[in-house]
Amino acid sequence: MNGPGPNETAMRKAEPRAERADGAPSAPPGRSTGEVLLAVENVSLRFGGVKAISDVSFDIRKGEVRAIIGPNGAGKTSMLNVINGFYHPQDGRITFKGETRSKMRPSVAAAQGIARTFQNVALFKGMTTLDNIMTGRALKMRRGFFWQLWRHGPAMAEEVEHRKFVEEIIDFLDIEAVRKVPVGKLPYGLQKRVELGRALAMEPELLLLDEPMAGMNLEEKEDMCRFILDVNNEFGTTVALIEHDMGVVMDLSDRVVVLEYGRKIADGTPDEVKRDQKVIDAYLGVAH
Amino acid sequence: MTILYAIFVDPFVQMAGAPDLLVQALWDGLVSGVLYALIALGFVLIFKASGVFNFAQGIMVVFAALTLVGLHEKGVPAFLALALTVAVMFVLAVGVERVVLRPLVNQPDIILFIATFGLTYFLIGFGELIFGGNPKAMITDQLFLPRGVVDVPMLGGMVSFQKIDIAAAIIASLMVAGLAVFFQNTRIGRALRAVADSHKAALSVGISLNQIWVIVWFAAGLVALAAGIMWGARSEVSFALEIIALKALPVLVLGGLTSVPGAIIGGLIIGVGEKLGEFYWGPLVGGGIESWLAYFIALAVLLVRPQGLFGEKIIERI
Amino acid sequence: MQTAQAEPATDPVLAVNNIEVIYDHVVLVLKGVSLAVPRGGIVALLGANGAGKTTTLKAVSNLLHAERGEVTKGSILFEGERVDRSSPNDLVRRGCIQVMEGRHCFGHLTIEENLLTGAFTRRDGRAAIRADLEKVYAYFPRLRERRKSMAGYTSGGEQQMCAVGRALMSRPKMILLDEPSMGLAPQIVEEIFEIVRDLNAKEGVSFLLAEQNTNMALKYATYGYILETGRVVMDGDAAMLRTNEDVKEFYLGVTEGERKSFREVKSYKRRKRWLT
Amino acid sequence: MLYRETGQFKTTYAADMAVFPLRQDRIGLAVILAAALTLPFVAGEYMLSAVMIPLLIFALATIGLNLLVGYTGLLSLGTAGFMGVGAYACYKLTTFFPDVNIVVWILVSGFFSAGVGALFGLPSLRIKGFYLAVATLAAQFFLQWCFTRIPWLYNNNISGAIEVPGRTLFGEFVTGPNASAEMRYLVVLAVVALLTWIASNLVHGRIGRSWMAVRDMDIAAELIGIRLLPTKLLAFAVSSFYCGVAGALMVFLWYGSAEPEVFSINQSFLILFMVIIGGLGSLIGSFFGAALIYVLPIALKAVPPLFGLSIAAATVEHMTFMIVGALIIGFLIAEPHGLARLWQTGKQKLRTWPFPY
Amino acid sequence: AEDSNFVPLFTYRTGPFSGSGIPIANGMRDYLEMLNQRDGGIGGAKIAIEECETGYDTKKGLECYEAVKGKNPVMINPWSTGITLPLIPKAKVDKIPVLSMAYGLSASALGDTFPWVFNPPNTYWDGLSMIIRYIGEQEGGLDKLKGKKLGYIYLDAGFGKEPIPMFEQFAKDLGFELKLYPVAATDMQNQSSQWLGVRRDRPDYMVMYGWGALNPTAIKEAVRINYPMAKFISIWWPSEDDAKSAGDGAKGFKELNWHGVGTDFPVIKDIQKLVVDKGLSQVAKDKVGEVLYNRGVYNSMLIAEAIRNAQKLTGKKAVTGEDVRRGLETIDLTPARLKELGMEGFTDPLKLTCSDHNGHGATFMQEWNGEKYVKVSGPLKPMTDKVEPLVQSAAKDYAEKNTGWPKRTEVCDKAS
Ligand SMILES: Nc1ncnc2c1ncn2[C@@H]1O[C@H](COP(=O)(O)OP(=O)(O)OP(=O)(O)O)[C@@H](O)[C@H]1O
Ligand SMILES: Nc1ncnc2c1ncn2[C@@H]1O[C@H](COP(=O)(O)OP(=O)(O)OP(=O)(O)O)[C@@H](O)[C@H]1O
Ligand SMILES: [Mg+2]
Ligand SMILES: [Mg+2]
Repeated sequence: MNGPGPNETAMRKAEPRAERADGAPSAPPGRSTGEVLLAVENVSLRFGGVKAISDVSFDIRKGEVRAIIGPNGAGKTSMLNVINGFYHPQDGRITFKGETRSKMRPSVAAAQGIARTFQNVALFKGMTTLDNIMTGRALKMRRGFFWQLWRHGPAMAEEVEHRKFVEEIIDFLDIEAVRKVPVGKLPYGLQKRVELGRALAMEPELLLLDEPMAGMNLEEKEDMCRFILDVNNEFGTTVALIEHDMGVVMDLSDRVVVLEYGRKIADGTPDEVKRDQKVIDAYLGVAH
Repeated sequence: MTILYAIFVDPFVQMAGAPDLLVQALWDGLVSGVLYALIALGFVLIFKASGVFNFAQGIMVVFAALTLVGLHEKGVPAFLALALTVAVMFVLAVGVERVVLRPLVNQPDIILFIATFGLTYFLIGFGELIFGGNPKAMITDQLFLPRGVVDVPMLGGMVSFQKIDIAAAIIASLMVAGLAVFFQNTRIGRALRAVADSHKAALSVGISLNQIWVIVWFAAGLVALAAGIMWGARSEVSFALEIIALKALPVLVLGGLTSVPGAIIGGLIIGVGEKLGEFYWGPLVGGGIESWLAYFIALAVLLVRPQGLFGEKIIERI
Repeated sequence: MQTAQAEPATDPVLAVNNIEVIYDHVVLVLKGVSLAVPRGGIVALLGANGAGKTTTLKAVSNLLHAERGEVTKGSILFEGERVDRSSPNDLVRRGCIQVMEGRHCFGHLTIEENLLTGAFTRRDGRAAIRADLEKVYAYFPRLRERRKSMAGYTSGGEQQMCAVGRALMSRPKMILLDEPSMGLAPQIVEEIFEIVRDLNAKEGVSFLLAEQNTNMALKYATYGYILETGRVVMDGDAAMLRTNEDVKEFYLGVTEGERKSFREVKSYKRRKRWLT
Repeated sequence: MLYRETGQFKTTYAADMAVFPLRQDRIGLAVILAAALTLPFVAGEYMLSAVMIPLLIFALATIGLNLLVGYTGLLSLGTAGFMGVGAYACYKLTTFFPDVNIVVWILVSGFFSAGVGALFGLPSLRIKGFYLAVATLAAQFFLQWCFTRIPWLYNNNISGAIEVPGRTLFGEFVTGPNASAEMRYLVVLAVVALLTWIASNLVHGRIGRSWMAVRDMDIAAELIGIRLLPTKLLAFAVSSFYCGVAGALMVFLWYGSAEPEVFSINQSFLILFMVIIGGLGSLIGSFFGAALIYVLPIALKAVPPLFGLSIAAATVEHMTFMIVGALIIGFLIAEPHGLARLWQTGKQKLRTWPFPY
Repeated sequence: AEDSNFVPLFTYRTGPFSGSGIPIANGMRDYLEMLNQRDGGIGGAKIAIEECETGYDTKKGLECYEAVKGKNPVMINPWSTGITLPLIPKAKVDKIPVLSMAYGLSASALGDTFPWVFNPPNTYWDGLSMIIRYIGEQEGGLDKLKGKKLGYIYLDAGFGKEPIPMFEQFAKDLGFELKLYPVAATDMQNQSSQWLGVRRDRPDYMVMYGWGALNPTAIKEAVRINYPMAKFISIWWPSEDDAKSAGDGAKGFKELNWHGVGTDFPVIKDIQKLVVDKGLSQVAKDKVGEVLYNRGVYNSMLIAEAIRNAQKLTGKKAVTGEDVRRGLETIDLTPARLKELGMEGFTDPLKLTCSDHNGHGATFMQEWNGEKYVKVSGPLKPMTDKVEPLVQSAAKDYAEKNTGWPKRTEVCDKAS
């Protein structure tokens, strides 16, 4: 694969971002002036006595890369779980694409265009890479049960059509070689990549990534960053990212929200956050 | 209307009309509950300590009782036979660990579950080969288990308590108490629970699965022996007893697969529930509902608490 | 590039000699790996995903059997004795414990119970165990806060701390650490490595460390091996590796002395392999 | 290197998605089908009636259960109950409409058990693992109780059993005492082949993938947008459909009459063995599993006479129990993923042959 | 071989019902073995005995059937109602008669509808009518049953349910109240609810149709609730062990029987001498002569008689199933013949005909005295007027439901 990114036209009808049209280097922070895609207002979440999230508000704008950072157990993953409906917060509201709700069913969130990857890889272990990514297309496939009985004909046509799309993702993520390997056997790094592929297959508007680069070496991190940026740039997918590697966070994100003990302690551009004393105390340790 | 009356009013009228029968029904329910619990306890032990759903527990009950009676038939004095049976159960535990569990470490639950089926088959064949398929009478007298009935006049009638049932209740309570303590805070107890959670991680911290497994299978064997003696005294020692072991399953899930007290409470609920159900409501549909009532009681509880009454919460986190 | 046999450490706690590992009877994963950990040393095992780091560690700790893998060739010596046929608990008893990749806490046990299982093989009494428990809590204050929660509900990082802490509870002579920094906040990562250094210096614990965070690993390690597709392709002193151009480019991300931004990585680098 | 894929390039995705992408596999399948079709002309009646027909029927039930346990990860012990629903439904249908072809009713009866299966599948949304398994026992025992207790189901027959009437297909008897073994075998073969093909279509497509996703990690599946309840219920329904048809075949083309006891819990266990020994999540494994578990005891019985030994029937039976038990354990140790995986590994070895890896 | 008759015995020495299966299997086998030893078989042809283990499982039974079918068996003794039922329609097609001795389908007593099936000497309906007759005798007349309460505890399966319609009819005709206590197969060993019901309802008599572990458990439970044993009456299946395990309390327990118990019969002596003492049997010596053992002997005697008749009818030594069917239809156990067989006083005469495949003979009541069963009644005849219409209508019903049920075409032989 020589050029970056997959075949745009097939993957999404969205316009390539303006900055990228001329092939100029990707734009500096500040792109995220778009409208608010998702707003979290005063969300609180408790598990028995444990306050995982207390009264957190922030927003994610269309097209930006939004990082969520914070010490271990700060409630980052829980936040993502709230956003895509797996946890139901006791208080607060969430507005996605203009629709406000206090809780939601995960499958509805998925249908509205929220996809995610998981901190502890949550792939379908017994299935191949290809099948894993194909499940990401589940929502887009229309042929019902009775078509499926007779796999040839329309069901097959549909299958082939989606397979094309999935092959492009596979191509994009550079995992052709393991297409037919059960993912349980893949090394961790590749699993993370497959998981990203599965999320991408959903053609999400909002992509939630939970520590996508944990356990990767530098080279792989670079690849992963590239994928994330490409997805963000080429298809305008909004990304929310949890990551502990500050290098990655600082380089990739447009804005950063910092949680500690379930509370928001900072919110701003990477540079602002990096200099925030509270953040340094709570999380970074030494200034980076 | 009559149907509603028959379901919602009449049984209670009957209960009030003959309170001695109600008490008797409750007692009978409690006793069979205790006896179910004795079987369920064996399941719990092994499940809690290794995550293995040991289907062979039922046949272990038969096997233990059969060994005891079979040895006695061959002329071994009762208490020596008892001691020998304990030894046999130990050998069985070691054998199971060597041949079945050790090679299957870290396999999915269902694989181990089926392996215990294999064990069941093996034990059936082995037991019948050695002791024959003839039903045998339990040697209750020789073991100085009490026989006879205590009739207590009460509530304008009479309630009869079998002495052997009273003994069963006492033995079961002692076993439960002992095991509960064992699991609670001892070092081994903690290790047992760790093994149930993850074989791999338990190995990595140096817990010897082999040793643990021998311990719990042996303990389960002893529980099986107790259950076998009690059930055998109730009817006879034969392979048909294996069927009754199925009844331990709803008891088990109702109480929670991992809970020792759960096994007892579950047993009592199922025992009493199905007795009352069969006795007061069964006739409405022609009786025999005992065959499935227990499962529906368990199902109803599970719908509210999917991990059973006292089971460990099923962790869902991502 | 030189291979591992080069200079065997004078008194290795752990010596792995030319092992081959096969999974499922068909998948050959390690193709002759040799390495040695000197007494009191911190040795880093580096390499890309799937290179076989985890497999190597599991081969040492005898956990392979549980995954239908087996060592088909070569030998493993811990303190001069063959251990490749012994059992994991035997090894722990001898003082070699592994922290597995991907946490593996006992989900249904509380954090504290998890830590206590780490002391399973110890026989030195409650007080000593209690003291070590306090030590672990001192290392990871977050664990103390969550000690009564079931491990299954705690966050990824908390579980990682728990796994490391649990290993410390066995008072090992040697720890096999598989990706200890994964999923931890930067502060904690440094803390973990400080703990490694601390234990190493104060208690003489040796470490074999599989780590993706090459920067960190080479900062703390004394020696390093680089693994590629089941073979050791390079080894040497940490200082030497840190300055090696290839290592710099592929593992440390510094070219011409400058760390470059992740945003700048333009086209996909194709891997240059040492072998092939 | 007899078995290899080199030189076989797939030029379309459709070709790549074929169930048997390898030419050797396709040839193998054709050979097996041809052999199955010629069997009636070469094999004796015992072979057909006592070995092949039961084997195919069990394989069908095993596929059904495998769809549930192996593909969707829902452990069920109600299989025999669902088979019973199929059998009784078929019996009632053919009593009411004796003129409709019996094969039609056998297939239609599957829908009844699908319905019942889906009903008993409802708790699966909340209840998992072994808890679910025990909950499905409620179905098993309740259904069996119904078969005993509702005389309407067995047409008030005094014997309390289903008596299969003689029915024809193309002018030949397929059920009842006059049906020849060949005819029954061919009908069973046709039904089983058709349903296997359909199962294969299902599991290789969208539906199969969502089942497996639910099996491997239901939370993640849900977050991807797969709705758990419909997916699980569909699995229960389809699985029960297969079991129901198998149950109808069992009574109509094999037993010829059946008491409720036929659908007892032991049958459920037996089929679960077949699933596990054959291989969870493998259609071909279902056949292997059925073959091993059903045929092995029969074969073992035939062994002593072969060597001229006369061992008491009971002893043989005891030994059979022990051997089957030991073999179950042995197979699980050798390959926990079942015979299907053993088969795969074998093929893998063939592929690399003569090199060890 | 040329001069032998192949007799497959379907037995179950394993499984949950083996307790009943083992003595029957031993009795059946030992009698035939005795004939081989003493007489060199039947009519000069050896008997080739082959046991096939069914485990009381229909599936295995059918497998056994297929396995022996090709070997020219003279008849099948399925020893399980579950296995009998599928064989009934097959018998005619495969030309192998089925002998289901006092079990199976009661309607098959009707030879005109079921020429290939035999169930002598009594059906379960006969059994019930005889029990009722006995109770009537105890009470001093059937009319005394009016206002009484009878309890029926039974295995909740075809076998136990079969008598219910007749029981209900009796209840109506004689004016007693019927209480049903079904026991599911899975709950055989756990009957406390049923017996609690008995305590509540206080029936004057208890009638039991049980099998396997149901019997001993029921007897124990009855003892437990102090049910008067003398009023606890069973169909003919409980064994000595069933009563023994309940201890002294079981004294007085009653059951029907139609043949002798104990070893004081020439035929049993022969078996002891020629088979058991020579170590040719699997039976424990002290079990010879027990109820179910002797029942097995009786069953085999019928087999042998049928073969013998067939040989006489056809003049062949080695006979086929078809011949033996005719042999069965001509069974005529006169007192003289019984004496020849060494069964004088062992059982009553029995005569089967083409239309009567059962005989509906008389039975007697035996009582458990704490050590063995002793005869306590004179001959009890079935109430033919009640049984006959039921058999007729059941047979008609069976033939109607099985569309195309063949009309009898087999010619009828005269007893030779
Ligand atoms: N289902 C749950 N039940 C109980 N407690 C929970 C649950 N989920 C999360 N918690 C608790 O909430 C807190 C926040 O957890 P969360 O997983 O969101 O942290 P995090 O910020 O993602 O941390 P990390 O960086 O370590 O992954 C933790 O202390 C955790 O123990
Ligand atoms: N149980 C297994 N069965 C078959 N193959 C396996 C198994 N476990 C690992 N492998 C294979 O062995 C190779 C080495 O895996 P290993 O986990 O040792 O790599 P690693 O260097 O630790 O990678 P990572 O950095 O991703 O943890 C991989 O290609 C993997 O696919
Ligand atoms: Mg997290
Ligand atoms: Mg690794």
